[in-house]
Amino acid sequence: GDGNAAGDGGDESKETIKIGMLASLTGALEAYGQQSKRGFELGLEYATDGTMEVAGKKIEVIYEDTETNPKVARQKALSLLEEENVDFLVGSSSSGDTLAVTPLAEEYETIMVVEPAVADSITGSEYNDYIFRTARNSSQDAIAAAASIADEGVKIATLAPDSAFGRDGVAAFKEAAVNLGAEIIHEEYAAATATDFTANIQKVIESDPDYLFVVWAGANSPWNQIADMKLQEQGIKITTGAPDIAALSTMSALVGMEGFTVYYHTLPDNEINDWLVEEHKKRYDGAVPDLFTPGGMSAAISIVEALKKTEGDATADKLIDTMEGMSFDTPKGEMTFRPEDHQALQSLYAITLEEKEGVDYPVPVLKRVLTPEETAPPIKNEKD
Amino acid sequence: MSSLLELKQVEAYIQQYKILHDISFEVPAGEVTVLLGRNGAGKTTTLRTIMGLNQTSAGSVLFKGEEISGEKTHTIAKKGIGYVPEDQGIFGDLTVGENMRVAMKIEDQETTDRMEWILDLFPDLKKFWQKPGGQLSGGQKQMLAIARAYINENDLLLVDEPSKGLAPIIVEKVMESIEQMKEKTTILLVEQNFMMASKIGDRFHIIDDGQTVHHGQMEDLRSDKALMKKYLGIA
Amino acid sequence: MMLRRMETSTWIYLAIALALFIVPFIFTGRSVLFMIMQIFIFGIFAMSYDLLLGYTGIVSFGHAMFFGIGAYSAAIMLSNGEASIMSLLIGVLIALIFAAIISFIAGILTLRLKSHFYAMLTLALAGLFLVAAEKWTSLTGGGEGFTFMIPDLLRDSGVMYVICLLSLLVFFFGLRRFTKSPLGKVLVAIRENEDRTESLGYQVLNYKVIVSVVAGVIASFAGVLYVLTLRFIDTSVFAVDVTLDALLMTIIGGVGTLVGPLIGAGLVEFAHHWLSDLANVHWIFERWIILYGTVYILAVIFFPQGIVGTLQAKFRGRYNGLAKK
Amino acid sequence: MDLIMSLTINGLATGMLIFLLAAGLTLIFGLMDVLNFAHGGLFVWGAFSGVWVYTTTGSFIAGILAAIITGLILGAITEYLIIRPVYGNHVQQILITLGLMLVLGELIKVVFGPEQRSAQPPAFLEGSFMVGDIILIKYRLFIIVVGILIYSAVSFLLKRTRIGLIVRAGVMNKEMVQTLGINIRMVFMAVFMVGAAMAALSGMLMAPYSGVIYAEMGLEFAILAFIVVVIGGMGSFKGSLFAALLVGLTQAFMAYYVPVLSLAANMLLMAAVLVFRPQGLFQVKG
Amino acid sequence: MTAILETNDLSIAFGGHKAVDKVSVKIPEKKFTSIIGPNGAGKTTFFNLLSGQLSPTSGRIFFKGKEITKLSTTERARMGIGRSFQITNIFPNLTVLENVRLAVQSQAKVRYQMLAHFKHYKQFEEKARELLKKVFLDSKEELRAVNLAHGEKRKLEMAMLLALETEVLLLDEPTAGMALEEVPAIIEVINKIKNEENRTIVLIEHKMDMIMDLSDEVLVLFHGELLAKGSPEEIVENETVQSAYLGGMYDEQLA
Ligand SMILES: Nc1ncnc2c1ncn2[C@@H]1O[C@H](COP(=O)(O)OP(=O)(O)OP(=O)(O)O)[C@@H](O)[C@H]1O
Ligand SMILES: Nc1ncnc2c1ncn2[C@@H]1O[C@H](COP(=O)(O)OP(=O)(O)OP(=O)(O)O)[C@@H](O)[C@H]1O
Ligand SMILES: [Mg+2]
Ligand SMILES: [Mg+2]
Repeated sequence: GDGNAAGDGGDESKETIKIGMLASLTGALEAYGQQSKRGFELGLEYATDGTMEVAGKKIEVIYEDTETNPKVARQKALSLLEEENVDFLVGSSSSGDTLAVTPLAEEYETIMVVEPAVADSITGSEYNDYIFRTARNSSQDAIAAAASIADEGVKIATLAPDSAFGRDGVAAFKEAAVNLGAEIIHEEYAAATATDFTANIQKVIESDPDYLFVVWAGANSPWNQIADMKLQEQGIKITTGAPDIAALSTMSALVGMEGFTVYYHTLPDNEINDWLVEEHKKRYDGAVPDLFTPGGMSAAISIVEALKKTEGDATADKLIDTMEGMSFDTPKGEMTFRPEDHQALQSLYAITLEEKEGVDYPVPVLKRVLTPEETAPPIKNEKD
Repeated sequence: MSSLLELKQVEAYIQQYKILHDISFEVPAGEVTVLLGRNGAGKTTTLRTIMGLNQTSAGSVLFKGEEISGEKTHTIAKKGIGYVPEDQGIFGDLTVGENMRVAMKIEDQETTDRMEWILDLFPDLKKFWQKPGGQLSGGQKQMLAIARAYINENDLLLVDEPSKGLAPIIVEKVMESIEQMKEKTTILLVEQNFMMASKIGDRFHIIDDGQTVHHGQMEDLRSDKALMKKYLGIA
Repeated sequence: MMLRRMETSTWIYLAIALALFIVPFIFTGRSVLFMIMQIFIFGIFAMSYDLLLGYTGIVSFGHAMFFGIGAYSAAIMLSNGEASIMSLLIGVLIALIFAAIISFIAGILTLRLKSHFYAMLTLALAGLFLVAAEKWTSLTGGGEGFTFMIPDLLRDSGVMYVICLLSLLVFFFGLRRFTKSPLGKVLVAIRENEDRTESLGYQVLNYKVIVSVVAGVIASFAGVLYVLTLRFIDTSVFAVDVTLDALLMTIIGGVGTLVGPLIGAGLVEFAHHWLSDLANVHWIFERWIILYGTVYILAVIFFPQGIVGTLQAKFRGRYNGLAKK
Repeated sequence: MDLIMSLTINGLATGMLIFLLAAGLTLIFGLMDVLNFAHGGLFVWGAFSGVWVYTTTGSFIAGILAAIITGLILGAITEYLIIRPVYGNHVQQILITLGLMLVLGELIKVVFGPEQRSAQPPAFLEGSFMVGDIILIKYRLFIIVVGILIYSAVSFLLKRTRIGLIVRAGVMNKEMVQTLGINIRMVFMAVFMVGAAMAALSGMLMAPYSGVIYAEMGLEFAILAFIVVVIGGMGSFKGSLFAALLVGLTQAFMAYYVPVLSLAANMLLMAAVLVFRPQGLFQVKG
Repeated sequence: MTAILETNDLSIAFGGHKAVDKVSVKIPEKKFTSIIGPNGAGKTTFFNLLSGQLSPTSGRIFFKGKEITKLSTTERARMGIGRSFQITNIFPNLTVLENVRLAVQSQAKVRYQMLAHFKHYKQFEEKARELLKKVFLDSKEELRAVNLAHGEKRKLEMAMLLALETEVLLLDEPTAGMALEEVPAIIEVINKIKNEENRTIVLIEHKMDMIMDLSDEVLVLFHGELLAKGSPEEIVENETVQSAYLGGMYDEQLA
């Protein structure tokens, strides 16, 4: 590799631990970026009991905006690694930005905690030893989705954007659902920027499934039209992953829907989450933590926990040894970095969307916690 | 006789160049006043300045005794001044009819009568009523430009080289029309065709290098060969 | 003999070029070099755009298409074959030929029409490429993109820097010659008065197509360099933003000059970096695009010649800008 | 048959929405010869301001009015500051309005925050009814009606009044129109304001249709609007209507019958038009 | 006398209106031919047909015996037909010298030369200067063309036209809107071309004195048709021409 790439970060005498966080603080994914950032700040505070120190070393965090642009992400990562000599990278909000950075983690022998990017390839085909992911990946989502509805003999149709994200999501879901005995009778893909879904929904109706599983991420969404075309009245139940609060408010037509979610602030029942919700409200004007806030927090906790175990030693090799298989408590319960691919196994939540007094969007109500074991994704990296 | 329009020591710039240095003349009501002068003397600029298309930097322009320099072009036009520009100003994508309609301020009996008179004068316009102005021949465009200025009731008409590019026989017609217009409207004319100018003009002003240098009655000019040679290059 | 015939400006440029070769010995950090390389790469890209906009008066909205073609050709060759110089060269070759073909076709189809048609067709084509890159997952990795290895030699950022700089110099001096050639003069004539150029007996379409191909090929090469520095590719190389960047760089730096786009590239990259860093100082800098857009608008209104053009006009006392259409 | 009916109606609704979006653009280009790439910015501003008023007051009508007013105000400011210096120069228009587009899009985030916002149809337009087996979505029928109304109103204005002529004449020769006693600046500003208001209105109407609005949708929809305008023939109002409906229907039917190509449908349609009939389907002038 | 340009029943109609109607003429080589006719008679349109700006609805055009009816503007320009326009048409933002140099360059074989510096083509510049001298514009070569006075722009056009080294020059009202004072200068230029250059010139004009002075032969178009042709003297005497075109004023004008 590069001549000056050696791990300066491991300098024993250094008194501070530097963490560089990459997130989309502006641009299309800026809401996600802000959630991660807040979560990360709170997470450090929680894990260090407010001292911002671990094993006698001060922790310093530098936040950089990737602007959801891989070039900028790489540029910022380079300056974090070289000029700031960070000991850890954290991020980022988009899978593209993340993939542009992960090879650098390897080159500079610096641990990168991936959060909240979901692409399977990050811990799959593009895996390297320095990457750990606290975020759930697409496969975990898909398995959770399947687990919340699939059963022997259930007929399911799918609707997804016609993109790698959509197709991979459906493929993973299909595998999981079929394992559970369900049958996928129709797959429908719509343009990611579509505003009219008539044709797709029409085909779904024609295939007459029990459930329609929807994977959707863009800002435009099919929910209203699904309601308008009276799928539920025709006996087709809708299921999908519940998004962040801003997007939930577009789903009021789907009250009663069964699905799953990564996080909603009332779902996990543990002290860390209670603390998170309370502190978040205190600090941010009564606002509750959103979809990716706990992820940011989990990433922070994982770093602090690892450093506690190495007694402040930030050498990558040592950290990798420590972190592989490490379990740590997060607002979403216990997470474990799977040694094989460094993917954190974690709980997801089967939910129903319900109307609630005083809340102007449909609220995810817990049906069942999907355990880390249940949602463990297949191992897809070629690590030997 | 009172003058309808009066320019007093008008100066004007185009960008950073001073084009008009000292223009002063009067246009008496009911007459045809002709501006003469060699190419680039500033005749067109004078007309544009009256119209408010160029700003004066000094001096004053009085129309019916009222100061109009500094006013917006459309306000000046509304006071009763019509203009036939040197480049004809035809709206190329509009049909001949539409060109006329844009110009029409009101549609009453009076305008309808004028329209008939104009179309008799220039039958080509009637023939090509539906044709886009841009497709007319050079001379036809000139006819349209003149016709457009005639359609409204104006107190003063500024006409810049109406005979340009017209066949002799049409020039004759334009002259006739000006003679007829004269009954109702005062005319300030810029004309290179000396034969025409001298025939229909009542009085003249010569502009040279942005200054009014000479004026007088048309009859006098025709006999003053020396003057013609000096300012107009006519032997 | 040859040397004495060179213009003074050439000497100045050569001196600057020489100074730039020393940079890697001063700044050894990759992140600084990375930024300078991006300036070089986007400088090349913006110059190719200026050839269209500034010299010939053609507006393209799909210039990113060529950038992306270059980027994907190199990336795919390197990730599918082994990461050797050979595969890279093949990738470059494919990139250039492909870009030439596409720009030729786009040019033949729409350059005979009014300016905005070429703009729209290139926009459409770039859109199609974006869609194709997203859908042809097996080849392109789809929207998520993929990382790949580059030949060992190029992994040293010093080497990469020199390659970028050399490319920049070759294209800069090449294009300078190109624009000062008899053909270059005809391009300016086309910009100023297309009909008249035609009636002088020049076949305007041929010239426009030539420019479109040259610009496309150079843009595609810039795309190759870009992925080599990034070692990662996703569909964002086809995005409208890439074209917009070239546009901003060209306008701010100065249309119709070659140094203009280079300065524009430097300024835009640098301002971007610096302004977004200021976000910690005040939140308004997070919205640096507002500032950026405002400066750009003011530039179009008050300095339509851009920085370089305005300076040139000051010195020569002569106004030599975009023709009024 | 039901299927075809259903696809047709939905395609028409989408088409009408696109038409509303493109109408302002084509009006401004057709009458004033200005290529306004900031159209998308006006569109988003209409959407956000309209939805904000709609959700705070609960009145859909108030939201629509707010959008229109926003459009008028922004239109006036834009015309005065941005467009006036570049009349008659296409290249500069393209460049400057593109800059404005960036600024407007980003300003949205400053004023309304970066998050996407949701919008639902008002109660009286919510839901759908079934005629036989055909599902008719009320809001879509509403959009079709609004589209027809706007089309008729503007056509009337253009054909039956002198305003249309004056504006077109003003584009060709501003000075000449002024010498005819017309204050062309005011007329231009008014036309631009109307165009901007139409963009803003379409933004507001789009909101409940797709359910969400977000700052980036400006550029996306502006491109769509341009595609439609090119297909219809730059500056032809009738052409835009026709092209918008064509695009809407093509999308609907392609999505059902050849889903593979549906992503590329618009671009292919435009490319085909540019190649075979570059002046657009309904060109008014050479 | 050989005809360099020949038309055969040449016609064009614009939506039913026959702008040029079955015109058959022979333009003699190295002679000065003038075309007159009332406004809208089809003179400019006839030029447009000759130079290829328009293509005829019927009829044929021959240049030196070869049919050129289907050739494009550029092809005809390269064969040797050059024209000036009724409206001034130059490169406004380039200098006077650059304007002419572009015209000179279009004649050279280096049209697509993109690698050599234009400075290596000194001959273009020399030729351009020479032409500017011919039209008395040599003192203005560094001015931007837009800043020229109207008459000077027309002279510039002449220089550009001469640069094209075409055998036939089609001149459309080169003195329109020009002061009487300037007209002689243009006539001088035209005369110089006629005498020194040995080219065929076709002129459209409304100024009868000019026609009388310069022409060897005059063609009269009327409503798109060829009404008469002959020597200037014959034409002036022709009664039909007098009533259709000259009107009563002609005598006065000459006086
Ligand atoms: N846009 C311009 N920029 C610079 N100079 C100009 C401009 N327009 C006109 N001029 C100059 O102003 C002077 C007066 O021009 P003007 O058109 O008024 O003359 P004129 O008497 O009407 O001449 P002509 O008989 O040729 O029409 C000329 O010297 C001309 O070169
Ligand atoms: N492109 C066109 N489309 C339609 N009609 C046209 C077109 N060009 C010319 N015409 C018509 O053809 C006729 C002849 O026009 P042309 O320009 O040849 O006349 P001209 O003899 O040159 O007249 P002038 O002396 O006024 O310049 C006119 O009636 C004109 O309106
Ligand atoms: Mg004049
Ligand atoms: Mg003519």
